[in-house]
Order: sequence, then C-alpha cells, then structure tokens
Amino acid sequence: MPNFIMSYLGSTVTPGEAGNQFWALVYVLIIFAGVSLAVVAMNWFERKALAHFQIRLGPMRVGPHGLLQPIADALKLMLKEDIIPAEADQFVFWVAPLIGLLAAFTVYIVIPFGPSQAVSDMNIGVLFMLGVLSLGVLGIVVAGWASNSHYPLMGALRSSAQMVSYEVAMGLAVVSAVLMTSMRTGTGTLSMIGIVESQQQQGVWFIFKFFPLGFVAFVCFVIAMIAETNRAPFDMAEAESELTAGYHTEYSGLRWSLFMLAEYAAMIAVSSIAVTLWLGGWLRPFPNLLHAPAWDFIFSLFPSLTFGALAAVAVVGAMRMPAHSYFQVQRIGLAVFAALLGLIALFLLVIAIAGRSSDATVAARLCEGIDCVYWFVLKVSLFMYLFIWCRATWPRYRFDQLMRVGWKVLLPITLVVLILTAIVGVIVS
Amino acid sequence: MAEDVKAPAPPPPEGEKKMVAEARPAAAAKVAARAKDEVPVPVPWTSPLVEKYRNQYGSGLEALIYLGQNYFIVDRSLIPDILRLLRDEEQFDYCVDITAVHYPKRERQFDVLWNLYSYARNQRVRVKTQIADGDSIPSSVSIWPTANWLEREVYDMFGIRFDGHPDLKRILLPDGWKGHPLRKDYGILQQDKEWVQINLGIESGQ
Amino acid sequence: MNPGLHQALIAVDTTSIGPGMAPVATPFFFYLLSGLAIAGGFLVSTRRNPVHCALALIVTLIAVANLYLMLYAPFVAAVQIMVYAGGIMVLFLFVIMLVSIERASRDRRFNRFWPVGLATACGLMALFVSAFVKGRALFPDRMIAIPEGSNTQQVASMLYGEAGRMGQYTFAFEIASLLLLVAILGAVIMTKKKI
Amino acid sequence: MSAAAKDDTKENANDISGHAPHAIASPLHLQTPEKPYLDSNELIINMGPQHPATHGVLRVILRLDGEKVLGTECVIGYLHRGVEKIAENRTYAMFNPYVDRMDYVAAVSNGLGYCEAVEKLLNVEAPPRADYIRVILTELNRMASHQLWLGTHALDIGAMTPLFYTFRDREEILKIFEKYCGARLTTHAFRIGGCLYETYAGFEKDVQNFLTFVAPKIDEYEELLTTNRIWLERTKNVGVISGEDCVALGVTGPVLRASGVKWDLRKAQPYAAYSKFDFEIPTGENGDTYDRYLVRMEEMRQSLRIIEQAVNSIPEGPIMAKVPKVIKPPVGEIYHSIEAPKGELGYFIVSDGSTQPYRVRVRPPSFVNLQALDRMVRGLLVADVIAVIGTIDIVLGEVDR
Repeated sequence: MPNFIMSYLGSTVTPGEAGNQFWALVYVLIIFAGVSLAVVAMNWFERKALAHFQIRLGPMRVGPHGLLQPIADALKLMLKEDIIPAEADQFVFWVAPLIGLLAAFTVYIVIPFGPSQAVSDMNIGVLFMLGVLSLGVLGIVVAGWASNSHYPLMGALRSSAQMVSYEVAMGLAVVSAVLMTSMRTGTGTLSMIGIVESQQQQGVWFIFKFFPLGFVAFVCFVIAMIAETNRAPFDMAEAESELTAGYHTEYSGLRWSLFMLAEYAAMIAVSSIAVTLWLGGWLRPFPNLLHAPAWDFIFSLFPSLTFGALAAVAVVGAMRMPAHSYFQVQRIGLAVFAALLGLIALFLLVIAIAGRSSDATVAARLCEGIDCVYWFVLKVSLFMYLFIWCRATWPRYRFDQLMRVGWKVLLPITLVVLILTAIVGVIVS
Repeated sequence: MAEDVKAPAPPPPEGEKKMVAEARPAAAAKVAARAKDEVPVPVPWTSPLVEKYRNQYGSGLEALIYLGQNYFIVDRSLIPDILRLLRDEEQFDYCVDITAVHYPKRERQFDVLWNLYSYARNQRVRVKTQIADGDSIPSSVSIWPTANWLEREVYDMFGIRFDGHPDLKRILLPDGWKGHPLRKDYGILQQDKEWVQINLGIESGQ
Repeated sequence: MNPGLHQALIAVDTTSIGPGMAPVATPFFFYLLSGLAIAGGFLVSTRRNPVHCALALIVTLIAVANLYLMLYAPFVAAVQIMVYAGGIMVLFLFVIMLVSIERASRDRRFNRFWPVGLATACGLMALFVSAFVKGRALFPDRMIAIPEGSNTQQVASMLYGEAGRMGQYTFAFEIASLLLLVAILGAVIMTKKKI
Repeated sequence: MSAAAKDDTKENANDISGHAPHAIASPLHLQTPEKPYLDSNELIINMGPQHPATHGVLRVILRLDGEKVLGTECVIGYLHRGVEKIAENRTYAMFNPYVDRMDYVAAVSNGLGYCEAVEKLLNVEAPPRADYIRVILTELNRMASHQLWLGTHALDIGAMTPLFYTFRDREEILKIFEKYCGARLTTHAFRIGGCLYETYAGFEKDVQNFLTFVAPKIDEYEELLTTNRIWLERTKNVGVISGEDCVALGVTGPVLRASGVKWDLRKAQPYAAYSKFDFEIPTGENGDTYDRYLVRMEEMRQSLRIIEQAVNSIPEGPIMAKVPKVIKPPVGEIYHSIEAPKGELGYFIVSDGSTQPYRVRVRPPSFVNLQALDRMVRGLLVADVIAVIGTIDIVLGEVDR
C-alpha cells in the first residue's frame, strides 16, 4: 500500500486517469473539505467586502473582525428548527437541496487545480461540467414546487427559464474557447487539463487569443455564469424584494444552509471553468517568457509571500485594536490568527526552497502542486470578488429584460464570436 | 391664505409670483382682523359663481366664507348635480378630500364634506351637505376616481352609504368589524371584542 | 446475470486502464446502475404525482448516462445528462409545475388502452430477450474494443465525416435538425397571436 | 399616456378638466380585458402584509397571468391606530405629538401642517423667525424623507448600496434635529403659535455645514443610479401615469409633478415663509418611475437652495406668537394643507369652541397616492409592482393613520 501511495507522487496524470482509486478518494475528500472551507471563507469575505462597499463594518463581534462569524452562523443554522410546511411534498422538499448540492460538488471532479491535481481528467471535461451544473437547476425547481407556495413556485419558474436560457449562451462561449484549443495542434480537446495545456503550448491565455474575440467570449461567459448561479444582478430566483426569498422561502435551518452551500459551490465551480478556459487555469503569469529556473523559484515564493502579507495585515489589525479591555480577547485572537497565517507562510517558504533547490521528489512535487493550486485559487478568488462587486453595484434586472439579454444579446454575440473564431482560426492556420 | 382672495379670482396667468403678491395683503387683512380681536363668523360669499348657482338652484344652496375659506352648504338632493357642475364647468378637477362630521344631537346627524380644488383657478371650495343616520348619498366616484377610497373610508368610519360606489366596503378596519369608530357614540376605548377574540385569538379582547 | 458479460466488462476495464489497479467493483456498479434505471422506469409509470414521476425519470436518465460512461462513451453520457436531465427534464418540470397536481393525481392512472400498452411492452421485452440470446453469436464476448481516438471525435466523424468525405449519418443528422427547426417554428406560430 | 402627459405641462394646465370620468371597480372582480390565446389560469398572489418590499404592512393582492399583473387590490389598515378618534379626545396641544406618528419619516412636516391649521383656526400667525425655523426644519425633513425614499426604492429594485449612503447622510439631518429639539424621528418640533425652542448656538453653522456636506452626496447617489443601464431599464416607462390621471386620482406631490403638472403648494398657496424664497418646481415629462426619481433628486437640491436662503436671512425676533395657555378656538372649521414630501397633507379641523377639537380629519397624501397603484401597474410584471410601490413613496403610518 505505501508503494501504492508513493507511486502516484511520481505520476504526471490525474489519479482518475491512473486508475489510482486511493488518491482519487483522497482528492475527493480534500476537494470536499476545501470547497466547504472556501464557502465558509467566502461567506465571511462577502459580508465584509459588501459591508465595506456600503460604508459599514460588517460582522465585528464574533471573533476579531468577525472571523468566527461563519462558524457561529453554521452552528446557528444547524441548531435551528427545521421546518417542513404541512402542505409541502415532504419527500421532494427533503431531497431538493441535496440535488443542488450534489450537482455543485460533482462538478469538482474535473476541475484541474494543476496538471495532475484533479480527481480525473475526462476527455469530455467541459461538457461534463456544463451538464452537471445544469442539473443544479433541478434542485431549485423541485424545491420551489415542493414548497407548495406561490413565491417559491414563481422563483422556481423564473430560475428554470433563466438557467436553461443562459446555458445556451454559456455553451456557445465555451465552444469558442474549445475551438481555440485546436489551433496549433489541429485536434481540439474538451478535456479541462488539455485546454490549459493547449494555452501553455500556444503561449497565450485564450482571453487574449484573437483579440478581441477571446475577450468577448470571456465577457459573455462571465455574464452567463453570473446568471447561471442566480447571483445579483440576475438573482431573479431569490429576488428578496420581489419574491421574499424565491425558491427557498419555505426553507430554514440546515436545509437552507445546504442551498447556500450549493450556491457558493456553484459560484466557485463556474469561476473555475472561466479560469480554466480563458485565464490559463493553474498557469502562472508568463510561463513561456519567464521560464528560467530562477523565475520558477521567484514565482514559487508567491504563496508564502501572500500568506506572509495576510499575517502582516492581521498583526497590524491586532496592534490597532483599541486599548479597552473588551478588545483584549480579540487582540489575542487576532494575534493567534496572525501566527497561524505566519506559520503557513513559513511552511510554504520551506517547501518552496526545498522543492526548488533539491531533487527530493516529494518536496519538488509538493512545491509544484502548491504553485499550481495557488495561481488557480488566486484567479478564482478574483472572480469571487467580482461576484461581490456586481452585487454591491447593480440593481436587479427584471425577468423579461433578463431573458432579452440572454436570447437577444448574449446568444447572437456568442454565435458571431464562435463563427469568427472558426474563420480566423482557419485563416491563421 | 390665498383663499382669502374673493372668488372667482381670475386664473393667475403664469405665475406663482402674482399669487405671492396677493397673499400678502390678505395676511395684512388678517392681522387687522386680529387687532380688532373679534370672533370671526361666517359671512355670505358673493361671487359670479355663487350667483349663477343660486339662480339655478335657489334656496337649496348657501354660500359662506369663514376665515377666508369658501364653502357651500347644499341640499342633499342637489349633491350629484352640483359636484358634477363644479368639476365640468368650474374646473374643480381635483377632489382633495371627502369626509364627514358626526353631530349626534342634530336631526340630520352627518355633515358630509367634499373638499375641492381647482388647478386652473388655484382656489379651494368645500361642499357640505347634511344627511340623517341611515341615509345614503350618491357616490362621486364617476366624477372623481379618487373618491373611491375616500368614500370607503367615510363608510368605514361613519357608516354612511354611497349609492353607486363600485366596491363599497371597509378599508381601514377589517371586513367583519362591528361599529363605525368616528361616530361620537363610539367610545375611544371601545372595540369589537368579539372580532378580536375570533380572529386574533386574544381572549381578553385587548 | 450472465458470466460472459461479467468477463467482458472486467476484460474491457483491465485492457483499457493498463497497468493499474483492476477495478474490481465494475460489475457491482453495473448492476447498481441498471437496477436504478429499472426502478426509476418502474416508478415513472406507477407514481401518481407527476413531479415524482419526473424525478424518477431523472434518476433513470442519470443511471443510463453512467452506463454509457462505463461503456467508454463519455460524450454520449455527457450529452445525455446535459440535454435530457439538465434541459428537457427542467422543461418537463416547468410544465408540470403549472398543471394542477390535485386534478392530475385524481385522474385515472391508466386509461382503457392499458392492455394494448402491456402487450406492446411484452412484445418489446421478448424482442430484447431474443436479441440478447441470439446475439451471443453475433456479438462475441470481447467485441467491445476501445476504438482509436476519443469518443467525441468518433461521434463527430460519424455525423460530419472526415476530411473530404461525408459522414455516415450526415444526411440523417441534417434532416433531423430541419425537423426540429420546423417544430420550433410551429411552436412559435402556435403561441404567438401575431408575429 | 406619455403624450397626454406632455400636453399637460404648465402651458396647458388649464385644460386638464376635460378628462373622461374613470370608474374604478375592485380590480379583482373585473373581467380580463382580452382573453389569452392559449387558456391559462390566473394566479392570485398575496404580496404582504409581511413582505420585504411593501414598506411596512401594506398588503397587495395581485391577480397575475404568469408574471403579468392583471389587477391589484390594496388591503390597508394593518397600522390603523385611530388617530382621528384620538384627536377628538385630546386637547389641541396634546394632539400635536400624535401627528408626528403618521408620516414618521417626515414628522416635522406633519407637525407644521397641524400647527398652522390650528393657528389659522385661532386666527394667530407665527412670528417671522418661527416661520424661518419651520421652513429650515421642514426642508431638512423633506431631504431626509427623500433620502430614505431613495434608499429603500433602490433597494427594492435590487441596488443595495444606495440605502447605506442615504442613511449615512440622513443621519446628519437627524443629528441637527436631535440638537434642536432632542428627538430624532418624531420630533414634535413645533408648537401651536410658533416654535418652543430657540435655535441652539451654532445651529446656522451646523446647517451650513450640512449643506456643503450633502450637495456632493446627492451627486454621488446620481452617479450610482441616474445613468446606470439596469436602473434605466427598470424605471423608464414603468408605472407611467399621465397628468390627467394624476389629477383625476387626486395624486399630488412628486408623482404629480413627474407627470408634468407644475404644481407645488409651496408656490401655489405659500405657507410659512416660503413666499420669501426663490426655488424651482422640478417637473418630469413622461410620468414614469424614472421621472419621479429625477424629480425627487431635483427636489432635494431645491430644498438645499431654500435652506441656504433661509439660514442666511433668518430674522431676529420672538419665536412664539401670543397664544392663550388654554387653546380654545372659536366655533368653526378650517382646512389647511401643506406640501409634505409625499404630496398635499391637509388638516380639516372642526372646533366646537371647547378645548378639544370636535373633529380632525387628516388628508394623507400617501393614502390617496396609493390609490393610483392599480392604474400604474396594470399590464406590468411583478417586479414592476415593487418598483412602483417604491416610487409612490408611501408610509404606512400615514396611509392607515
């Protein structure tokens, strides 16, 4: 068995491809835990960022700067009474959040955090992602119906129409990116890892390929992905000022939190698709221009530097705490948090140095993996910020306007971009 | 204050400035009135408008001014005609308010009031009529759509029925409520305990 | 079920994966998915509540999609999920939600033609069984070979053809797309009073 | 409708009486005007009284075809406190604080209307300095009311952020109120005959500071919304009502002005010290939600102008007229109305010569304006109902009294 574990460390393919079920399982667990943690962190980050957009502080009481707020929220939601309306369809009501959650988490099987850092590399990875993401709407639709109440029903209707419509534009935008993979090699690929590798081979992120074609497709995809995840300004399905809470009006407690979990997991998932297709996935900036070992080493320092900077921010925060005794505990808490971040930074630094300076397989591989994951996560977090930014800035679209944007604006644009991409591709090659 | 100008004032051509100018002497007149420290009383209102209607309807109509505010006291039978004429011919196109006052000791217990305004003349007038308890009165919804809710409120609060109202039902109080609270015989602490017990499940009725 | 099929499945897996860990659980998943698909189908035809039927149908569709995956036809599997489970079933649900469920569930479940339906089902069953029994000769155990190139490319070349050569099904494919276009136009004309 | 509204601008304001009578039956009992091509069931949906966007406890019953509104019926009265009945059992001075609780976001306006009405009945006039203080505070309160409206209206349409910006700036107004009279929301700032409190030291400076503080903030709100594509799409041609319909339905205030009728009681029948100040009445053209938004934004700026003039020219002198300790107006009745932030706020007071009013009738602008909701939302979508409820700017405390 140890041999079995070690054998993968030298492998350059994903555990799914290698048929390595142990590592596949490990990856699944890591991803499950990681995504859950990311959702929790996102929860905190969204509340803080949104608050600062809106000249307020956001959570400040539970833990220093509200750092423990998500935990408190999670506890509260778990302990809350779980209400199932008397007239609801009990079984469907029970199963609906699970459908959404399963769909959102299944997507992560094919998301490549690195050249071999994925559960599996399917040769239809993109299609798989789109397909499974489209299952998420089933959870929403069924939840709205099972609640046996008007607002959730209307939310479900809106959401089903919306998500089916935007899938079309989304799919076309994706196809234009997939088309770009076939440019130099002649054979395109739908594999997520293949797409990133293709960008590496062609030496350009697809967002900049055939400028502005790639960029337009990317923008269309981003709009469609915001709509697909039911986020502002396309949050028709929940639209709290119109439908109280849309499809999850009747949900409470743990079940409601499952919906939230699914929503945020789906957000991260679609952002991952965007990053993979257009922003070079796990690739660090300029991998072709700056590819000397020295550059490798410098870029390897980024993860530890990031954590170091976060630790520094936390230290400054701890020092700036008011002198009042009430803040003493918070100050200590923040200092501990800073220390934790600092330790992580130190660990990453050690690994980076060890990985780049020695030939030790484990350290080198770990270092490489951390680099890939770091860049990937960084790009995805920018998208997360974009989601919050949009939410803070824009009013909500009306339903018919939303459909108009989907069918009359995005669909033609993506079609034209697709055709132009094909024509330009043929001309160039 | 601008109502002090004896009606019908010519419609002010463009300007608020002129109105302002008119308002000042009126205020001065009021100050003079106060200086004499006499209790103001309603005085007859004379104007071409009043003359016209008096010729038409005779004794069913009384026109008075109190504190610079014009009002008609009109016989109940003339109400729909007068209101319609006021809107169609005299440009009182804005029905500000419809309300009622209860005088339990009178034979005809209720004053019903229409408070009208003319954008063109910048002038207000009140039309008042007296009806007995249980009497109904023609609805003016067909004259001013805004009368809809206002009449419903009068019905709700006083129990005065408006004939021809499209949907006369209670507006502020719940549908099954008993009593009309703005009548003088309805005590301030009084409420429909039965309704509260049945619909809110509060045993004490409070 | 059939020892030959077991052999076939295991053989396929080991050959395709090459030096790795033999996926011992494959027959288990095969039976599991088949069972799910059959159970889903059974529920579709027996449940009174149309939404439950739709959910059962989704289970069937997903189980079948996974069977495709096991047969190394991932493209078909993905399309199955995306088009059927993700698209068509959502529209199904969309329609069902607008139907009065109370009335629908009060209706008789089977109309008076049910013996005809049953007979048809039995006939189909017999056809399948005979094809399976006789097919042992036609499809030898190890005929499921992994074709060259990826599944997506194979589907594409069947539909659109290789360079310079029309594909096997190009004509049929285009006809089907025309049919769909006509259907869309018909739907638009039916719902719009004036265009 | 917009063509009619254009006709109704100030030149033709005299012609608005020629409209056809509009009978409004209960919309829920009306026949659908056109039968849909494919048979579909109508959906009756209850919006409120507990709904995040009905601004309190308004309940709107919507009759929908899909998401299209076929008719609405407002059910109000959840906040009914019988203010008019209370008035009959309190003395004139005792009733004064109650009026603050009607339109609680514009309490100062309510108080001003009531005090002036009783003053008219008593035939006294507030001294000039009191009038100036009244104007300053009332206009500040108009700002506060419009800011609150803007924030909640934007929130209804889905823009969360302006809410916090407007609340931040409204806070400055409330601070001035607090310093002036000790209360922030229900101020009870005025008394019959004038003002009870002299301005505190530094009042003028505070107000001037506020003026310089808030002027760029209004630009900031506009920056977020006025040219925002989504905002335009959500508000343009939504909830259109013509000037004619406004007049027929008795709608007043910014809603009326946005439909092109240039009418503001501060100009038409000036009260307090308004005749001394120079300001514009903003009007719209289309009578849609966007125009109402623009009109209110401009009104905020005009309020600033009025406040600036008032602060700079505030006269010295007494702040209270000679009013008897026990207020006993002579027998008679009076109607007095002011331009509250939401429209014409009128008080009709009947005195029987005793210390308590015989009858006080409040003519609430929100109540009457709300009646136009049905006219404005027919044929629109559910999301528009929310936008239109927000744009009418109702306060349920005033609707239900």
